[in-house]
Amino acid sequence: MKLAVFVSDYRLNVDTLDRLKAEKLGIILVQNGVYHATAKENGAASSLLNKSADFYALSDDLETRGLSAAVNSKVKVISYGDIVDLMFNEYDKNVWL
Amino acid sequence: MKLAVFVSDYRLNVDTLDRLKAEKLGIILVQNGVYHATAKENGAASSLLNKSADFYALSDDLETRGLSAAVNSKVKVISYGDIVDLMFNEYDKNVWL
Amino acid sequence: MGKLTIGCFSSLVGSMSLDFSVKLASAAIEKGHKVDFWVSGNATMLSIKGQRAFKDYSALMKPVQELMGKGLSITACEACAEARGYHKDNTIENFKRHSMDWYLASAFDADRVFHIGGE
Amino acid sequence: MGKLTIGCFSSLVGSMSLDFSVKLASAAIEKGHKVDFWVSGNATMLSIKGQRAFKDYSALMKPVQELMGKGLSITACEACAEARGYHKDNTIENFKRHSMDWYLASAFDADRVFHIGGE
Amino acid sequence: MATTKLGFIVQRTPYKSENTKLALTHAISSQSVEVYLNDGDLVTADIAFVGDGVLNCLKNQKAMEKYGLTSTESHIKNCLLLDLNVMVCKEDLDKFGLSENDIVMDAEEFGADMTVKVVPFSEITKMMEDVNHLLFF
Amino acid sequence: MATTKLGFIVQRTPYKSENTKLALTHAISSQSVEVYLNDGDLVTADIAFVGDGVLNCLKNQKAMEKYGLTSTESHIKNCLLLDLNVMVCKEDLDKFGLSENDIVMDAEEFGADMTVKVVPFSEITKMMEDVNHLLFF
Repeated sequence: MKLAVFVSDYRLNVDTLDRLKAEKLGIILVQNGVYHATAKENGAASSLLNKSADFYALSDDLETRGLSAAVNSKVKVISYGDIVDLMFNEYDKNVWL
Repeated sequence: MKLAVFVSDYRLNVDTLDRLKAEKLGIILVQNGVYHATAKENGAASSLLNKSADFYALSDDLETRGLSAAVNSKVKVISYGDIVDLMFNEYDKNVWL
Repeated sequence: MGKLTIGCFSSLVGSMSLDFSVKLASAAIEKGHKVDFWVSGNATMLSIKGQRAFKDYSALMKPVQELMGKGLSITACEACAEARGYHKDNTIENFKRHSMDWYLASAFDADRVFHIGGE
Repeated sequence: MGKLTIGCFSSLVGSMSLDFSVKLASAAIEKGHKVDFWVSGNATMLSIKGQRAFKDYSALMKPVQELMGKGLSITACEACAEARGYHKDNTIENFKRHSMDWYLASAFDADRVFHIGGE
Repeated sequence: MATTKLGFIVQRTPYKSENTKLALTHAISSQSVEVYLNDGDLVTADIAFVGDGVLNCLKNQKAMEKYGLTSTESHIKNCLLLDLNVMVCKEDLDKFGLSENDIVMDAEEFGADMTVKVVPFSEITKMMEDVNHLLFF
Repeated sequence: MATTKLGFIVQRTPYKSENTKLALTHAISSQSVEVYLNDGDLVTADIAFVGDGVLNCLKNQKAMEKYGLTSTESHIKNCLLLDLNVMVCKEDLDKFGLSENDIVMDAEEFGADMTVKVVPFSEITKMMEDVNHLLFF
């Protein structure tokens, strides 16, 4: 399964992500999920970024929140159009947490 | 300050409660907050119940969720009318987390 | 007897927060308190005429109208309502619409303010 | 080119989830994909006529109507809408209303289903 | 003649939003989807409760008595009545100290043959791999 | 002649729901509340950002450019322009590694005299004790 997981919040109230298994896993940070791409709490990056996955963050949502400057190097900044291409070309299923 | 704090969710996405200071603190569990009164995860009661406070849980919300049987002994089960009386007679400010 | 100002806000419609607020208002009125009820954000949905009662959905129009008959004063945030397509002509009768300062004015002489926010 | 079925659900109206869904639908249509859009729960607010555009609130009626002009098929859950007081006569023109099976039928021949739930 | 399989995953507690209810009512609507399809074409809906979602399955929910609202419990029974495949994650039940005695397991009183399946998470993973599309609630 | 003091506490990130925006627009409406009151009566609104809520205060929010929506940043500037007392919790800024350079501190371009106050949580506790009613967002 090639799975794209959309993370739309900073404080996740579900633990599903830790348990999902996929041959290929993409984590797409959108809405308040984009804080995972930038926030450093007590100096540490979000533990989400330790997962073995490809990481993306939506440019519009970073800019909306004033976060464009500090994106973690593991995370690729993408557009809405890029999300569409990822959905159709790179992954076969999408889930929204 | 005599403060009644309404906890309406099980997975709190704010840490405010740990930092609130009040001479008299009441924690009123409503909606999905009532799981704090009953759930035992890996055998342990909710850490919320370790706070130094008076605990209440709304009867209607326990019953709605099928939880009436297993309420922790620290927690007093109350009605909507009791909430009104607590608000007017026991506490001077209310907050909803 | 005192005055309770309840504000129910933001994104919890279709959730139980409005149900909770309405039941609490009812309990307070039963006990002889005066209740002002302010709905803002998505909670303004409470103000629209013609809500149909289904068992699968919270059906609050009737209980709210009954409480209005018992003296509940209830007001929707006008801008929040207009943004959602709720206009004066599709608002429940006697359901007031005001700008946000109404809520603060109600808080002025309230004995207790109960602001139900959250997400 | 493929078919994308988007479902936007539940309690995130007034949030950015509808904004997100509409922008994503737009990007998919730009790229030549067919898009079916299902709104359920509070997201059915998107279907009501006469939403006023304010800068302080997400104003999605106009972008949705533009996308409908470009071929977007959009449908509201009928029961979810009726429960909220959104009836046929106050629904945006060409905004469809069906029972929930419409969403599943749309998924039948979709290449991708993007279900935006959450809380 | 084709079948499209959908997997409904419920990961949150009931009654905060309409989330869980909409999951179950939409899954149930798979039973009437044929009106839109060609003869022989099907859409199936498997349902799995995971994480805090297993709390949806507790018995004796009084939502109707207290709030005039259909309970999640009765929606689950409807799913069984309509022969939907309903799974509950065993590890999560264990975590909450819950057993089959605490949760809805059947809808015998309505004549349903199907029962709820308490399964390890690995079974739910298999279902997620097997379906065409996933809907997380 | 009386004054009722309200404390607005913002504890969550912006743009998920209308939560933060409604906090600020309601606080701002304290400036027009006199139409409902007797001469000399007042309602005041103090605002404090705590926890994840401090992320509301970041500079350079492009909500208008990207989504056609007033940014939290500009709402905070409006608050300053209307002489509301705006506090941001220092410990929470520190936790996120943020300083006064990263957040909105003034609205000088609109001629506002007020500036944002970065204060320890204990100051916010004092405000909470001092006000008549608390509104948590």
